[in-house]
Amino acid sequence: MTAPAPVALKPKDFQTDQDVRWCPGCGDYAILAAVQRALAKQGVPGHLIATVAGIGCSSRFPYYMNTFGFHSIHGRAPAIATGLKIARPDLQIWMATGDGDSLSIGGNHFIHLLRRNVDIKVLLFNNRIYGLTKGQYSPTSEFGKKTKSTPYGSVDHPFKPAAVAVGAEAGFVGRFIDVDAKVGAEVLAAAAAYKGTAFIEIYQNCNIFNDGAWDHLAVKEVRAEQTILLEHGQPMLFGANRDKGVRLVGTRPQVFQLGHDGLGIGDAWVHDAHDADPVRAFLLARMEGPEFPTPMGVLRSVQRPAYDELINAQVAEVAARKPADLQKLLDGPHPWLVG
Amino acid sequence: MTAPAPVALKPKDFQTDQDVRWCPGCGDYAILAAVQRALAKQGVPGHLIATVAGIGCSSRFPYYMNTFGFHSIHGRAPAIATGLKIARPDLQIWMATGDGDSLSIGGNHFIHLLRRNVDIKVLLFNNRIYGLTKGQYSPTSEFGKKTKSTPYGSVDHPFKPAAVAVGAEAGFVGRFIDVDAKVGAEVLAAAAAYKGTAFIEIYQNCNIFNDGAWDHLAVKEVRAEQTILLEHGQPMLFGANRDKGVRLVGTRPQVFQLGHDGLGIGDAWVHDAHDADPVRAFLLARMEGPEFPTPMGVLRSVQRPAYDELINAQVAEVAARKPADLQKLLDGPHPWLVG
Amino acid sequence: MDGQGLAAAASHKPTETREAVVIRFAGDSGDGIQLTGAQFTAASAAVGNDTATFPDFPAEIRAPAGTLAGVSGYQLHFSSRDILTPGDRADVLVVMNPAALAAHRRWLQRNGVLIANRDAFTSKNLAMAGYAADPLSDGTLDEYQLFCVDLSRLTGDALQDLGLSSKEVERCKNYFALGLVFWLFERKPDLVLREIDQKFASKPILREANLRVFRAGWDYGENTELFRIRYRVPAASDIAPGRYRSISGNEATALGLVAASQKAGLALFYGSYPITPASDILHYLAGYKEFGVRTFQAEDEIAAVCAAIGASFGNQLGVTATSGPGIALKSEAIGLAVMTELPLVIVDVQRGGPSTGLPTKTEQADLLQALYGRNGECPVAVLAIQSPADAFACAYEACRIAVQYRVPVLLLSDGSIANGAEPWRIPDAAALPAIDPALLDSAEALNGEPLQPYARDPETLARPWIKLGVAGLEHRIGGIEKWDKTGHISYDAANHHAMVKLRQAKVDAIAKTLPPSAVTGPDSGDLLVVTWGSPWGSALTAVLELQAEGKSVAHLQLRWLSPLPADVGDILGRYKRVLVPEINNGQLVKVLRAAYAMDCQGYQRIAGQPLTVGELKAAIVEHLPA
Amino acid sequence: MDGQGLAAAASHKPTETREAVVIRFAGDSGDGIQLTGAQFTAASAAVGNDTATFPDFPAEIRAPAGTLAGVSGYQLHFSSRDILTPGDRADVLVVMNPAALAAHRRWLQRNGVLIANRDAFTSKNLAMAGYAADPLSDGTLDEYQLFCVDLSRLTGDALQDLGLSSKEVERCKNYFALGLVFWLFERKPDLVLREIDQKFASKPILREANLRVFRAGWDYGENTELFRIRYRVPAASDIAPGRYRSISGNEATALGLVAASQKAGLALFYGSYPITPASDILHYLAGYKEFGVRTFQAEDEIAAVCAAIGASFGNQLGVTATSGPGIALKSEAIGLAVMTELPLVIVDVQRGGPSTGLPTKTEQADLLQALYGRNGECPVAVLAIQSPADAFACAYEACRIAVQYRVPVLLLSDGSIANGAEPWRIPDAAALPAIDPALLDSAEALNGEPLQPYARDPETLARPWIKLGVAGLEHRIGGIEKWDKTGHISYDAANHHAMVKLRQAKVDAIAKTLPPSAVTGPDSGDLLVVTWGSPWGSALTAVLELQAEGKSVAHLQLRWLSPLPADVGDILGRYKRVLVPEINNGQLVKVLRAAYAMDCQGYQRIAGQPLTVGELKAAIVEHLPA
Ligand SMILES: Cc1ncc(C[n+]2csc(CCOP(=O)(O)OP(=O)(O)O)c2C)c(N)n1
Ligand SMILES: Cc1ncc(C[n+]2csc(CCOP(=O)(O)OP(=O)(O)O)c2C)c(N)n1
Ligand code: SF4
Ligand code: SF4
Ligand SMILES: [Mg+2]
Ligand SMILES: [Mg+2]
Repeated sequence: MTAPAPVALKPKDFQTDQDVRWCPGCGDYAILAAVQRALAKQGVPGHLIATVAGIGCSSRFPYYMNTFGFHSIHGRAPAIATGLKIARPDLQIWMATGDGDSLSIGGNHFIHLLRRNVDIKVLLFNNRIYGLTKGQYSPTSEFGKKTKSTPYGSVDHPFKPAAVAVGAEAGFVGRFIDVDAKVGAEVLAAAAAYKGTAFIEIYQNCNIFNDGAWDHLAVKEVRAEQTILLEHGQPMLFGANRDKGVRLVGTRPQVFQLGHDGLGIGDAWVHDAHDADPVRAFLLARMEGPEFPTPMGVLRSVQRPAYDELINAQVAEVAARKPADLQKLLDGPHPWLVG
Repeated sequence: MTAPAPVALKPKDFQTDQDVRWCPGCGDYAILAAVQRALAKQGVPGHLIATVAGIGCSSRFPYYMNTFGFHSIHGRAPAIATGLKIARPDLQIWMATGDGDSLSIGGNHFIHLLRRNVDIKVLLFNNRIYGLTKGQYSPTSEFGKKTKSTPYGSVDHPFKPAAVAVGAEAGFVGRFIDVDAKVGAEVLAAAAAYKGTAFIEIYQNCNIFNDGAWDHLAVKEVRAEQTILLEHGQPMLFGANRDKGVRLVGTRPQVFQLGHDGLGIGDAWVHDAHDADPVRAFLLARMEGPEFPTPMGVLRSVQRPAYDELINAQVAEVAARKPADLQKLLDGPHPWLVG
Repeated sequence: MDGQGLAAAASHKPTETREAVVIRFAGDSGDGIQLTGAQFTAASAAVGNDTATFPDFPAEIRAPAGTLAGVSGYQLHFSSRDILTPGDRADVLVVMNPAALAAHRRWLQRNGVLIANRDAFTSKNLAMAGYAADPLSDGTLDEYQLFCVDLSRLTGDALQDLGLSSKEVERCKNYFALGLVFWLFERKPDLVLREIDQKFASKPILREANLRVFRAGWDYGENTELFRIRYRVPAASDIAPGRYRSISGNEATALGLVAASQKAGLALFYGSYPITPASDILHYLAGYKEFGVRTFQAEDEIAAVCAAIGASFGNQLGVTATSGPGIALKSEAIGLAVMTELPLVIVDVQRGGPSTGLPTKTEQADLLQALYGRNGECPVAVLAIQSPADAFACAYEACRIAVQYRVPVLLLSDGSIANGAEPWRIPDAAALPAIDPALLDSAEALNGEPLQPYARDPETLARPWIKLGVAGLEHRIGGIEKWDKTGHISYDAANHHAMVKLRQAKVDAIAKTLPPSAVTGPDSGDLLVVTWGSPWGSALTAVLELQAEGKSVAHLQLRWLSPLPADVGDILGRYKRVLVPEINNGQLVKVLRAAYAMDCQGYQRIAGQPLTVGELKAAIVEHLPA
Repeated sequence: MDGQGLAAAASHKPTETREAVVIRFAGDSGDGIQLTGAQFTAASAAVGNDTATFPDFPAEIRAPAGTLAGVSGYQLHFSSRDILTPGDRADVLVVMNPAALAAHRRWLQRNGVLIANRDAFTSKNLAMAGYAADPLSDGTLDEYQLFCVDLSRLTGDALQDLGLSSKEVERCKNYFALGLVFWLFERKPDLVLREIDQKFASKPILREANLRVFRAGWDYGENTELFRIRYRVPAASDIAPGRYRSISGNEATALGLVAASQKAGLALFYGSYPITPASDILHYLAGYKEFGVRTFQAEDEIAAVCAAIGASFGNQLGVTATSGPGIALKSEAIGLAVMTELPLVIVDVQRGGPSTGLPTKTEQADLLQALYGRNGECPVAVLAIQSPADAFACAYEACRIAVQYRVPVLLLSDGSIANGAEPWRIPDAAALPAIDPALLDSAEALNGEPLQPYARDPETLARPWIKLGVAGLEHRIGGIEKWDKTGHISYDAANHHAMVKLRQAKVDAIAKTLPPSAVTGPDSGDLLVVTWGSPWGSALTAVLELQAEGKSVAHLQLRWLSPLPADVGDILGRYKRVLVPEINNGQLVKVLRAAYAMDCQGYQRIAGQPLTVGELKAAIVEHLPA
């Protein structure tokens, strides 16, 4: 498939006539707007895009996108999207899912999607809670969390979604926070351009059942100190005054103050999103506060052939050299005549 | 649960009267024998052990173990074992599974088992094929592999099981080859002693549908060159003459010749199985030939509380401070009297 | 503020006595409608009314305020007589905004009392509800007794000096409505006052605010000219004496499971994955750890049931609950429990289908799935709950049968039962029937013979439930066909035939223990109405009313669907017609026709709502022989 | 070696003509039994016999040699007349070892020919098969014509100078047996010789070895005194003229799917997860890439069906296949296809259940699961294959209906159909009925009206299948209840009721297109035998034989189970008794009783084996009115 030339589009072109039915104040609104802006910027019209989702608040996404849309069943969006993408490599496919949808019931399809590298952009709305079913803990909820289903605190150790993804052979891993439109735009643009499974973890606030889950990273006052925006080829610096860096000592990251202990920009870890070896991406996927700033942006972007391309190329290759003679197929090798 | 004192047992004590129904020459026989030896050595009698399996050739395992046994349905052994372990923390639980059983249909239960860290020892028989269904490729089969279901070669990129496990928060990762009884014994003993999910990948030969899948590591002539036995606290040396080492340069492993380029034992990476940071375990989980020797032994062994302990402790804690008055529970806060 | 003061303060307004009243509250999801309804219910029950409720949830968590999608409803039927349903239509409808009016108006009786929060009838809200003109003033509501109350403003007035934000003020207004209807129906405020006390113990300002607003609502009724009379629904006199409480179906289910586990001396293992409308069972059980309950929130429904099977193998009482889509997912594993003949209870809180369907609406379309939705010949026991309070006994019974027959039992509930509430006569815990798990727990019992994991109890056909961890009892089970007795793998042709028949016979054997089926009405006659599950109340009410009108009709409720009680065929044969009303496209009617080769007829309305007494009376009359 | 030479070589032994012969081969899984059987079948078909086969696999891959668990069987019925079944019992049984004798002896007729490989009757093998003494010499086989052949030794003798290992020699011995039975039944060796040529093209020594051994077997028959006569089964004369081939059910299913996709102009998307006995469909389809077939081996059955649904949304022909446990897993997703009204074909190759059950044995116990095994009211179309060759037409038909009605179609096959083979009259590819997917593929067709994804075709009630990627056709679908026409989410009560009815009506509408049901036998009479699926052949044969004996019996085969053809009720009503034989515990009989409130009776043997003509004749006679 050669990509069609981009056309001029507005975010509004991606809006539908459906009432948006998220709770007022939900982080999902900002994400929807970010995606609509990113698609407009990309310039691929809605009829060449399909949006697929499972079940959950986040999975309502397709109804609000003026593309082809499939709001399916809980956890199964990766499988449906895989079939769709194989059938229609001409469509760009975005998948919307929640931490429950993709990491609880849909965990298996999720890791197989990444392994196969089907060309699908995955938006995982991680609010660390089950929103739609009204507030049970999810596989990303903190240990000890009190929820409707864990009145005495959860005893489940959580997944780190990006680490699960890298363990499952992810080629592209991105991350942003719902309230951070700027980073969101960058990550979404990178994912749109990536050919293969582009996994994007979005820290999303569920203001009804898990309000403030990401405040320690999201609120303006701390964001610069508690997160680090990764940029390919750039040294890892952060802080409101960009006066802190992350360096690698062997396999361990270390935070340092620029200009202290004789350390400067030159000592900072230079982010290589295209590093074929996933070890550093794995490290970044797990890096988090309070010791470390949590990485945002594109953690990894390494190309390998997309599954849908491979499967269709194989069909094309065989078809090119073998005639498709239906009668011959029906006849088989040893037909005989009666009468 | 305090572990009961070990008793004197023989491997034969773990054999049953059932005919073993694997193909003659199958690698499963050696694994069965290794496990029976390891259990005898451990000294926990069969009635304090349960063996749980899914479906596949490997999953026939429970029938041949003189313990309590459950041969369940395809992919679901982790979930069944989890329920069993919560109910019966007094039993030691071994799970037998195949690359299809645990990484294809059972992938989700597998990663959640690891995340929760239920105290279960997982024996994954990786023969890179579906044995029981007669020879389709599996999620660990090589790219391009020709099988019954891929006459033109598979276009699926495989999982590395140990990397999936580390991505899913595995605390214990071990590995051995069916024909290597010595390493098998070591790894099994370490797993038996570990409290939590002990994941063991076993390279197993299916001589009927994927004969020789591990020959490049397994046959005597190459084993010492192509694999490396990890030992906690020891430098990583390998080769028939133990004249080669693996060192870490930043996050990248390198093979070197002892005594060449000024490198000696002191330069070798010293294996720390108990490293709390899983980055190096992830690296080891993915390290493989032809560039690198494939690691065998215990890749990682880091303790964290086991799920079954936590859940039962929480129940015990609440029970200790709240009386269990059934009548009061039935009454609820506002009963009233009629008549 | 002194609640007693309120209650004691004799009203100067006249009181009219009613036998029963149906009241419906409707408003935005954020308006606290469910809470308001529940508190009014508790107060009605406390004065001795019989009650029955029907919460009508929106599917959205909290759709934008003012939209039709966000309307939440709660209907309560309270009565001085024993009642069986939440009522067909409301005598009183309280609406908090135009969307609530638009969505729920059709439930209000002609000439019913309509109380509207006038402040919410802004042009923006009217537009969102699809009103071109204000219905409060354009005469379209003339068929009702309309009371317009400036609820928001009056709430604000009452709180003026407390320094609350306008959002906080808005959140109090449901207590104004509550105060008003408490006054209107002479409810004692003490329960509400106590709850406010507790709920806001740590927030004295909010405590004060809600108390004030509640009083303001009460006083408004008493002091303004708007309401001229109050209504009194006396305590019910035909209710069996005993200790009562109000209980929802989900809570009663949870209690039944805990009680059974206690009586059986088995820890309850509850594996579940959240799903509407079953999640609350998990929420309740997670709070009962002092009873040894282990709740396991699994990664999906398959893991939930599998973990319960594993726990059951480990001699705990394995239970799982879900709704229809979850049952579909569990079906393969239920087959494993059938093959391994382990005790297992599976609760299906049915909702509108197919697929995701109508998650917050009720339906009973999973019966055939419960009976047949598995590969191979895979019989399980199936029973159905008829009302919220009945859930306790059914859950208890399900556990008892599962444990004693070593068989999976599928317990059918539904959305209206799960969330509906009614008074429940609290059983005496000590007097609950015993459940003996009769574990095979020592090798001595084998008398030197080899262990036979598939030996049979001659009465129940149950195999032994073998205690794990006991020397000499090591054995192996699994999903491949078994030799009877030895439990070894068997591909033998004759054995398979025998085992298929045996697994069915085991379920059928349960019928021997069932009491004779009790028909309400004449022993024979023109028409028998047969129901299962939640239509019980409406159907029985309809039949009783028609009997009073002299019709030859009777009613039979089937608690057990698999096995069917032995006498059902005979009973059906004694009536000229058999009518089977269901909230599905005709499922029990198929089962009965197949079982008895009789031309039973069905009545169906599959609308996500309980069947009403009115429609059932009409249907019955239509089916009566000429 | 010259095959023609063999065939031409006139035998000096006399020949007896038989109308039909049933031969069964049995041996170790490693003995090449299935290959031997298939080659004999091909040779029989090639000389114009009608044939029908029944492979009887062990569940183990390759249980230890010599054990009962490892015995593999293959039965062939070849005839000079049109035959419908692989035969009840064998006229000839070839056993390669004692275990094969022990496991398959019961299939041999009294006085049947028993050919045994004497070399394998060692004391070790006898013990493994459970024989205390050697049955070849202790007289226990006196009721048969016993021929003991030193098969292993003779094979070794023939290969003496080739330098093969003893393992390689052992592997050739099936060709000795094949040569012998080819001689015995005057089969032409050319097909076998050609196959040996091809198979061992690159291994000339093995090619030579197998050719030699085959000839040795042939010569052994001709030259030793052991066999005194040969048998001749002439070409069948009552077979419709045409081009034929031998085909298994799984291969015919695969071909039907490919043919339908070609005729519909849609790429075939096949999502599947391996499972016995359905896997071969995947294996066949994976080889047909030149027809644009995409095979997707999914991570599990749920992903397989979901991917097919996704592909179907993307306008390919989405198909998935599995066996019973896989259907259980797919059931939630099938509901999604019902709700989204997308074309989808689901093949269920049934096997023994419940749970893992008897994976390699046949059964038809998934009918009720197919009809009802989903949450909510979730109707799909269901049809069943009656024999291996019939699979082509059924698969084709399933695709046609799925595409034209935008409905999931569940196609029931079973283990005996899947692995059984019979001659198939090859259709003319060009003359296959057209399938018009009638995609809505341009916004112009809307004439400026808004797109209505749930608009209805008045005839089929189908909604448009909308082409993705076309500007102006953007739309969204999903599993929540839909407003009719607009396809938007709807929680409306009346709409839900209407949609439940509509989804059923859509399936029911298929009945309008079905041809009148054809009864074999009298139009009315004493007894009608109704079957579905694979018992077709045995039931029809039994009925024909009883008709010949003057009984008033007829037979009706139901291809469509949902919807039932419109005339079935009438037809059933014209007979005094209706008997429904099934390899399950009575499923179609339940469906018919429910549908027609008629007292139909069932006959069941659930033994993992096809029903036999003999047992069905007995059952029919027993049910005949006195
Ligand atoms: C088979 C099935 N099981 C359970 C559910 C109930 N369910 C709907 S959404 C959901 C989880 C939602 O959590 P998440 O995926 O994190 O999405 P969020 O609502 O938080 O955006 C659950 C358990 C369902 N719809 N289907
Ligand atoms: C639900 C279900 N789907 C499919 C199957 C068929 N099946 C049985 S084992 C198996 C895979 C076996 O592969 P693996 O787990 O690698 O075990 P191995 O036989 O190689 O030891 C499959 C697909 C099944 N039994 N159940
Ligand atoms: S419940 Fe939470 S995640 Fe769902 S819409 Fe509301 S705020 Fe958003
Ligand atoms: S098929 Fe392969 S894995 Fe299975 S028993 Fe045989 S050799 Fe072992
Ligand atoms: Mg969430
Ligand atoms: Mg395998």
